Amino acid sequence: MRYIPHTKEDIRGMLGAIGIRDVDELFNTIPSEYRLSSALNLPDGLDEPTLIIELQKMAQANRGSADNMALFLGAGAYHHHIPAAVDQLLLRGEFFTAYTPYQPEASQGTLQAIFEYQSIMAALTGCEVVNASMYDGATATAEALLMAGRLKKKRPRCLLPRTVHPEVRDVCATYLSDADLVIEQVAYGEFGQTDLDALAGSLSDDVAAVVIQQPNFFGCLEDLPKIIEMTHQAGALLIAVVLEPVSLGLLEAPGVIGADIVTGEAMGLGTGLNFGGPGLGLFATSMKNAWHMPGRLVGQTTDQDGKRGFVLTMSTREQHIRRARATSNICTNEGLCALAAAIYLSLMGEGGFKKLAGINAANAQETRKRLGRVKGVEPRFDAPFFNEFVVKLNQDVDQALDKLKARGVLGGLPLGRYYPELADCLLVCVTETNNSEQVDRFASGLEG
Amino acid sequence: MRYIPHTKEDIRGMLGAIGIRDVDELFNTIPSEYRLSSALNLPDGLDEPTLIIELQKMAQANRGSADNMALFLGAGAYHHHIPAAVDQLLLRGEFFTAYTPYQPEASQGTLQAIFEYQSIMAALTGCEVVNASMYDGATATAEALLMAGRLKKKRPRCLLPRTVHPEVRDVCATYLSDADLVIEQVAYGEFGQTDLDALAGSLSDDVAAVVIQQPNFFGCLEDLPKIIEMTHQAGALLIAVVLEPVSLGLLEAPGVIGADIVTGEAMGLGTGLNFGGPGLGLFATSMKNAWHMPGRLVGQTTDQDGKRGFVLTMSTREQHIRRARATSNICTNEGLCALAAAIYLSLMGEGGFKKLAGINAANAQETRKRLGRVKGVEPRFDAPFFNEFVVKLNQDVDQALDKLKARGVLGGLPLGRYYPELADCLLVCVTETNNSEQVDRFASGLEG
Amino acid sequence: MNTASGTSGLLHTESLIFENNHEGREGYSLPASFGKVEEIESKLPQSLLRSQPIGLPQKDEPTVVRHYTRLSAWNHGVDTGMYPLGSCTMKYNPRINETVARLPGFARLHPYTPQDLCQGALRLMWELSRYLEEISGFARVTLQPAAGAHGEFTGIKIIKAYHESKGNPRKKILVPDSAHGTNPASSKLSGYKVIEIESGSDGIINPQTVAAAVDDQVAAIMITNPNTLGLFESGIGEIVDIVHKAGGLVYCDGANLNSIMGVCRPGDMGVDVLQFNLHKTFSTPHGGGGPGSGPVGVCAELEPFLPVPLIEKQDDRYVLVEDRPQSIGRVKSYYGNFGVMVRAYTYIREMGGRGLKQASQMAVLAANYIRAGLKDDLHLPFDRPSMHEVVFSDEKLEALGITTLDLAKRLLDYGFHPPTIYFPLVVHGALLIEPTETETIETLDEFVEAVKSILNEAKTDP
Amino acid sequence: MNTASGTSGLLHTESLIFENNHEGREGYSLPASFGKVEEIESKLPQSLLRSQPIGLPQKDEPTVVRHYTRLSAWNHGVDTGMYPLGSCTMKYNPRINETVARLPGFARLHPYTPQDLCQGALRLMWELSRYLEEISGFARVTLQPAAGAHGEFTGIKIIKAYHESKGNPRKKILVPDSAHGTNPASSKLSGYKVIEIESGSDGIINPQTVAAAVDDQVAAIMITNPNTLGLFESGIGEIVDIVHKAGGLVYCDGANLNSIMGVCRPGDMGVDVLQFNLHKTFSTPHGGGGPGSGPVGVCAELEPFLPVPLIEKQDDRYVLVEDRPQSIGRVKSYYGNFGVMVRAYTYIREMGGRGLKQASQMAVLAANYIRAGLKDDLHLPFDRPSMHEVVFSDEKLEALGITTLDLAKRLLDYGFHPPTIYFPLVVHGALLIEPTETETIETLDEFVEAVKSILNEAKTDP
Ligand SMILES: Cc1ncc(COP(=O)(O)O)c(C=O)c1O
Ligand SMILES: Cc1ncc(COP(=O)(O)O)c(C=O)c1O
Repeated sequence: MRYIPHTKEDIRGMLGAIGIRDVDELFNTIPSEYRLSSALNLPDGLDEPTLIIELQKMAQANRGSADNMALFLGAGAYHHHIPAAVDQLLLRGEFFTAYTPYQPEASQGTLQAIFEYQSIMAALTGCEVVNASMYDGATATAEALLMAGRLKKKRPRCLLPRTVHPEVRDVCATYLSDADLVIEQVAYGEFGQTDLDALAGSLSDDVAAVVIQQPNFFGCLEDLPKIIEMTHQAGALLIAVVLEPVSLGLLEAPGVIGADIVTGEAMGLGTGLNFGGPGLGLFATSMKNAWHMPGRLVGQTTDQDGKRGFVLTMSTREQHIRRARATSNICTNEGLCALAAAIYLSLMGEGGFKKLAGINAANAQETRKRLGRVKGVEPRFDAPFFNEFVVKLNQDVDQALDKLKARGVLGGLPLGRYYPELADCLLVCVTETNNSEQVDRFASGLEG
Repeated sequence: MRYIPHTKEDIRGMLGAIGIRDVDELFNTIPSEYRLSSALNLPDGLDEPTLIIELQKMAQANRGSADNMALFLGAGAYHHHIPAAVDQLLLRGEFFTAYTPYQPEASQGTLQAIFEYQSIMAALTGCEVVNASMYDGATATAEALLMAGRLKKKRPRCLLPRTVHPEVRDVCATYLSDADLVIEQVAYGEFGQTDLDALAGSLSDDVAAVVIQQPNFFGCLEDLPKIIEMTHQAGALLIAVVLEPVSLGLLEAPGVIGADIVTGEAMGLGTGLNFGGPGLGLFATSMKNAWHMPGRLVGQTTDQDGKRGFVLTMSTREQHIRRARATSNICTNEGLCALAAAIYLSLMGEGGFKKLAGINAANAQETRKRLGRVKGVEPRFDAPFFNEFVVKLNQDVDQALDKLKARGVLGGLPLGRYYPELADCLLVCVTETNNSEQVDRFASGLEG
Repeated sequence: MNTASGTSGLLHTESLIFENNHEGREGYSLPASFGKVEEIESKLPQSLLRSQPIGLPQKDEPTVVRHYTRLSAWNHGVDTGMYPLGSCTMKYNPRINETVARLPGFARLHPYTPQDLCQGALRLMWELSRYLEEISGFARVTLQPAAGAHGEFTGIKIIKAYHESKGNPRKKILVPDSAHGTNPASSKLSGYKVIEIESGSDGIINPQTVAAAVDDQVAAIMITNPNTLGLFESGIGEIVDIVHKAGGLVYCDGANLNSIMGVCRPGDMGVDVLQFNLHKTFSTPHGGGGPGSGPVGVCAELEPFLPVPLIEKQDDRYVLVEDRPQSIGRVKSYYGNFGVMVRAYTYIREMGGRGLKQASQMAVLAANYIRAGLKDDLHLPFDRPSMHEVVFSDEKLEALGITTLDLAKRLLDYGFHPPTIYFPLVVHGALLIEPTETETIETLDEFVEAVKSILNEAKTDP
Repeated sequence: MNTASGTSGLLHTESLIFENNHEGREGYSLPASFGKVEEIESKLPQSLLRSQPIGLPQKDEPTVVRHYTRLSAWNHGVDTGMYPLGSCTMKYNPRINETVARLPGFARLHPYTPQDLCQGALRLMWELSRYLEEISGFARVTLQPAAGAHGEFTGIKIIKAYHESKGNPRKKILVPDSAHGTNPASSKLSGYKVIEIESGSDGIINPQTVAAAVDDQVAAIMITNPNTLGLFESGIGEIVDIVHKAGGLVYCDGANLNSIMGVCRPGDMGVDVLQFNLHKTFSTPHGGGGPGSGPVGVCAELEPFLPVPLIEKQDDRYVLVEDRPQSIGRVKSYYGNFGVMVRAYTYIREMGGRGLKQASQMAVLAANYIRAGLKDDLHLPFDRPSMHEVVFSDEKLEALGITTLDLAKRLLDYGFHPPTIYFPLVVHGALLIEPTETETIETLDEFVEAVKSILNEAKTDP
C-alpha cells in the first residue's frame, strides 16, 4: 500500500518498542463482541491506472457537464471561467495539505491569503468585516438570521421573501426550526421583485430582519436602497444575499447603502461548479456587529520585531473556546475556496471584474432579446436583471427542455418545481462562458 | 496584456528616467530600412477561455490519442502510466520556472534532483556516471558515437546494425556526416537479432564502436553478453542503446556486463508520449571515460560548514568554457524530464519497477499468443522479447490497420516503410496500460 | 534529522495583494461579449449601480502567481513535514484524488443538470453512501453536511425530529467534558441544554455517571469514540443500553474513525447517529481550513428524518428524492461538498476494505509507538492503551519550567507542526499527538527525538 | 522591499531519495497483468536477466511527494522572484500553457499515430511554423531541433549541405568573440574551423573586420543579433552583403529575438538561417535546464536542405513529408519537442502580433530602465543604446574591492537571482542583466536598489 510506509520489519520494531507481539493487541480495549470477525464488504482495492479509467467513465457519464453541453443554468450556481493560474496555485501542497492556521508561525501563508480574501470581499460588499468563510450561501444566510435573532432579541419575526432562492429558504427553515425566530414569506410582484406593499404590510417592530436576495432568484434586481430604508425604519436588520457576486462588478455594494449583513455564495469566483459543492459562504457585516458574527476571522498584527503578521482573532466567539455559548458551531470552513476567490479576484482585478460583470449582463440582455423573438417565448418579468431572467413558454416546458437537450443545450431551470404558478417558465442564465452560437441553438431549439 | 505589467504611467516614468520620449527611440540602432512599417500578419490575440476551447478542439482532433484508442504502438515511444504525483510535482513553479542551475545557492533543488536522477539511472544501467540528460535517445546515441570516435581516434569505422531503431540510425548518420567515422550496417538474422556471423565479419581493429539496441527495434533481445565479448575482443567500444528502459527491471544492466556507453530514451519514465517529444536522452558511461562525455554533470560536494551540497561539475568539457573544443555543443538539455524520471522511479521503487517490467513482458507474451491464434497471423521472429514483437499477416497490412482503426485499435507499426522485406509485418507493443479486452478486440479485428 | 525549509526564520515581508496598485495593470483575460456592454449601464437603474471604485487589486498575472507562490512557502503542510495535530488526522492527501476531482465531467457539472445527464455523479454519491454505511455499520447515510460540525448539527436535528415524532422533543443532551467544542455548540443550535458528563479518572466515561445523569428529558448522549483523549470508550455497550432504556438516543462523533475502520463499527454498538469527517479519515485535503465533508449515518429507525434530497437507486437509475415527509429538511444548498466526496470515493476505491483496516491498524500502531517513545519523558495522564492518538499532560514540563506552548513552538524550529495543545480541556496543558498511518518510522523517531531534545534543552539551558 | 523566502539561509539537509531505504516499502500502484508474470523469467534466457538488485529507492508515496516538495523549496525560479539571467530571457511562464500542454489529446499522443488520427497535432505544428516564419521573415521553418544549440547544429548542417550542393562545402565559419559558446561548438560539429571575429570597441562588429576575414573558404558567418552584449548589430546589412558577395551565408543566432518581434525581421536583413529558442522568446518554461525547442528558419534557397520530416498542407490535410532528397536528414527522433511547441503556440495565439511587439518593446524598455538606474554606479563598457539586456563591466567594482561574483552572490541574499556573469567574455567581469518584459517597475526598482545597496556596503563596510 503506497500510502502506508510501514514494512513488516518496521512493524516488528514498533511492536517491540511498545512491548506487544501483535497489532491486534492494540485494540484490546474494544470489547470483543464488537470486533469484526470478517472483512468489510467493500470492493477490492484498485490500482491507480484502473481507478483513473473507472472514474473517467463515471465523469463522462455526466453528459450534461459544461464541457459537453451549452449551459444556461444558474439559479445560485454560476459557471464562470476559472483562469488556469488559479487551479495551479491551489495545487500547491503547502496550501492544500495544511489545516486551519492554529499555529501562526507555521501558517502565515494561509493567514495572509485569508486576510486578503476578507479584505477583498469587504471591498466588494462594502462591509467592514468579512469572516474566513461559511459552508455556502444558504448556511451563511441561515447563520445571519440566527445572528439577527441575537442582535434583536425581542423581535420574534423575520421576513424571507419568495424571491429568495428556494434552497436558501429551505436551509434557513431547517436552521431556524429550533430558534426563537419565525420565518414569514413575502410575495413577489408582477415585475418579479419583492412586493413592496406586501413587505410594508409585514414590517413592524417585532421584525428582527429582512432578507433580500440581489439579484433575486428570478435574476431581477430588487430596489435594495428603498427596501433598506423601509427595513431600517422598522428597526430591523437588512440581510442582503448575493448568490452571484459577479453582479457586484456593476451593482452598488450592499454594505455601502446600508445592508447590515451581507451573505452570499462565491463558488463562482474560482472554485467552480463541482455539482454544487464545495460552496464558499460569504459572510460580511459591520465592525460593531463583529462580535456576534459566526466563524473564524483573521486579523493583522505586529510581531516582536515590529513586522506585520497575521493571526486568528476574536476567537472567544467560537465553539472551541466558548462551547455551547459560541456564536456558531462552525469549525472547518471553506478555506481553500476562499483562497481560490482571493487569487481569482486578484487576477480579475478592478478592471477585469467590472468588465466581466458587463459581459455577463450584456450577454444576458442579448440572449433575452433573441429568445424573445421566438414565437411562443416571452419574458415573464420586466424588472431590470443582471445575467439571469425568466421566460414563459407556450409549449410544455419539460418537452421543450428535452428537445433542447437533444441539441446539446441545457436550457435553464423549469420553475414549476419551486413556484407552481410559474410552471410554464424557465429561469435562464447567461455568462461570459456562453457564446452567440449557443444562443442561436437555444432559440432555434425552442422554435422547432 | 496580463503578462506585461507596464501601465501607461509606468512607461512614462521609465522613458523619463532613460531620458527619451518615445518607446520607438529605443530601437534607433536598428537601421530604418529594416524597421517594419506594418504589423505582423498573425491572428489576433485570443482571450484565455476562447484559447482553451480552440486548443481543446485541436487536441480532440487527435483522435488516435491513447485516451481514445487502444494503443499497440511502441517503436521507441512507450506508453506507460504516469502516477498523478509525478505531474503535480512537475507543476511546482520553483522547479519548472528555473533554468540550468548555474548558481548553486539558488538551485539546490534542481541540483539535488538531477543528482538523484543521475544516481538512479547509474543503478539502472550499471554504469558509474550518468549525465544530466541529452535531447533524446537518438541524439544521445549519435553523441556516443562521436565520443567513441574521440576515444578511438585511429579507428574510422563504426557498426550500426539494422536492428537499431531506423530513426536512431538516421540521426546518427546526420551527426556523423562530417565526422571521421563511417557508419556501416550489420544485417539481422532469421530470429530477428543482429546476425552474429555478419557482425564477426565486420569487426576488425579499425572499428571504433558497435551499437546494439536492447531490446532491439523488433522487440527481440540480443545476446548482449556475447556481442560485448566479440566487440571487446576487437578492441572496440560497445554502445548499448535502451529505448525501453522499463526492460531494465528484468534485464541485466548493460554496464554490469561490460557495455562501455549506455544511451537510451527515458520519456516513458514519467514524461509521457507528447507526440514524441520532449524526449529524455540517457547517457551513461564509466568514470574513466567521463571527461570525454557530452553534457552537464551534477556532483556532490561539501560547503564551508561541512554540509552536503550539489554543484555542476567537470564543466571544462562544455561549450560555455571550451567553446569549439567542447565535447559537445549541448547547452539546454531535458532537465524537467530528468526530474520526472527521478520522481517516477522513486515512486516505482525497486519492487514496483521490477513488477512493472514483469507485467509488460507477461502482457506481451499473452498478446502474442492470442494474436497467433488468429488465422493468417503468425509471429515473424522467434527470439525472446520483452514487450514488443513482430507479427506477419497474410492480408494487406494497411487494410488490416484500417479495419482495426474502425474498432478503435491502433494495431502497431507497419514495418514496410523501414524494411521493405517486412512489408507484411506489424511491430506490436504491449504495456501495462493495455488490457485483455483490447487484445481480444485486436485479435478479432484481424480475423474479421 | 531532516529539516524542512521554511519552518523557521520565516520572512514575511510580502506586501498584501491589494497594496501598491498601479492603475490599469491587468491580470485577466476575458472573452468578447456578444451583447452590447456599452448599453448595459443605461439598461439598469442608475440608483443600483456602483458609485465608487471597488478597490480590487490591479496586478498582472506574473505578480499574482509569484505572490501566492511565495505565500505558500510560509506555510507548513503535510507535504512539507509531519503534522501531528491531534483530533485532525493529518494524513497524506493522495495525488490521484486531486487529478480525479478535476475531471471536467465532475468539476464542471451544474447541480441542476437534469438527472439523466448526471448519472455518473449520482452513482458516485450513491456508492459512497453505501461504502460509508458498510464501514460504520449504519442503515443509511446522507452526504449533505459540509463538515464535521455541520454533520453534528444535522444529526442532532434528526434526533430532535425523532423525539418530536414521538411527541416530545426532550430538553437535554449529555456531552462529556472531553468533547470537542463543536459538540455542545451543535446541541445548542437545536435548542438543547447541554449537560456535561465528567470523564472518569481513567479518561473514559463511567456508565454509572451516565446512568446518574439520564432521565426522560435527555434526548441523546453525544459521545466521541474513540474519544478525544485517544481512548476507546469501552463502556459504550452499557452506555448505549442506559440511554436507550431512558428513551434517549446515542450520537457518536465520528471524527476519530481513523482508528477503527475494519476493526469495529459504531453501528454495531447500538449507536444511532454518527458523523464522518471525510477530510480526516478519508484522506481529503484539509485545504488550510476546508472544504470538508461531514456525512451522517443513522440507524434504520432514523432514516425517515434524513435531510432532503436523498439519493436512491431505482432499477438502473440513480435519482434524487425530495419527497420525504418526515425529513428535517435541507441543511445545505444542493447535495453537499461533492468535490470532496469524489476524493473520498477515490480513496476508498483505492484502499478497499483491507487497505482501510490496515490504515487504522497502522495509525494506532504509530500513536502507541510515539507513546512508548515519550512515556518516560512526558506525563501520561491515563494508563489505558491509546488508539490513534496519544495525550500527554504538562505535569513534567512544569517541573522543567516550560509550558506546553513553549514545547509546541520549539517543535516548529525542528521542522514539525506542533500537536494539538490545550485540548482536550480535561487534561492540564494537554499535548494531543496524532501521527496517522502515513508517517514513516524514521519520521516518528525524529519527532520523538525532537521532543526529547527540547526537554533536554529545558533541563540544561533553562 | 519584498524578500522571497528561501533565497538565503537555505537548509539543505534533506537526504537523498535513495538513502534510508526500508526493504519492501512501496510507492507504486500497478494494474494486474493479463499475462502470466510468474512465467516470464522462464521465457527469457537466464543469461540476460538481472543478477542483482537494481538499487532503486524504496519509498512510500507520501515520502516521495514530501521529498520533492521540500527540494523545490531550495530553488529560485521566476515564480519566486526576478531572474535577470542575461541571454536566457527568463520571462513569466503563463499558466495556461501548462494546462493546454496537458490535454490528453496532446500529451497522450503517440508519434506514430496514423496521420489521419493526429491532424490536430500536425495542424498545430504547421501553424506554428507559419507564425515563426512571419515573425522572423524566413521562407520556411523546421520545428525539429530540441534546443538552441541543436538548432545551430541543424542550421550549420544546412549551410554545409548548401555549399556541398554547389560543389564545395568550404572550411571556415566566422564567429564573433562575443558569441555564445554553443556557436563555435556547433560549427565544429560539422567539421568547420572557427575563425574568431573581434568585436569593435563599440561592442558591435565592424563590417570591415568581416571583410578582412572573408574569403572563398568561408561557409558562413554566425552572428547574434541583437548580440550577446545586448546591442543591435547595426552593420548587419553591410555584413550580409560582404559575406554573400564572397559566396558565404549568414547564420543568425536568434536567442535574442525577444527584443525585436514586430519591430524588424532577420529574414528581411538578408540573413539566411536563424534558430529560435522557444524556451526564451516564446515563454515556454526553462524547466531547470530544459526541455527547450530550437526551430530553424531558412531563406527560400535553403529550403530543400531542411531536415525530414517536414510538415506540408495538402488541401485540407496536414502531412509529414519524408521524401526530400536534398535534406540533411533527421536531427532528432520523431518531430521535435512537441510538448514545448504546444506551449509556444498557445503563447503566440494569446499574444497576437500586437502583443508580441509590445513584449519586445517592454523588454527593451525595462533593460534600458535598469541601465539608466545603474549607469552611474556600474561601468558601462559600451556607449550604444541597449536592447533587451544591458552589460556592465567590473571596472567600478574593482575599485571597491569586490568582484562580479561577490556582487552576484550578495544579490541572492536580497532575493534576486543573479544576472549572467563573466559572459560575454569580451567584457571584463561582465554582468549581463536581462529583466524581460514581465517584471514590474517596482521590481526593477528594487533590483536597482539592491545593487546600489550592495555597492554601498562595499564602500562603507569593505
Ligand atoms: C472530535 C471532533 N469532532 C468534531 C470536529 C468538527 O469537525 P469539522 O471541523 O469538520 O466541522 C472536530 C474537528 O476538528 C473534531 O476533532
Ligand atoms: C546567445 C545564445 N545562443 C545559443 C544558446 C543555446 O541555446 P540552448 O541552451 O537552447 O541550446 C543560448 C542559451 O543559453 C544563448 O544564450
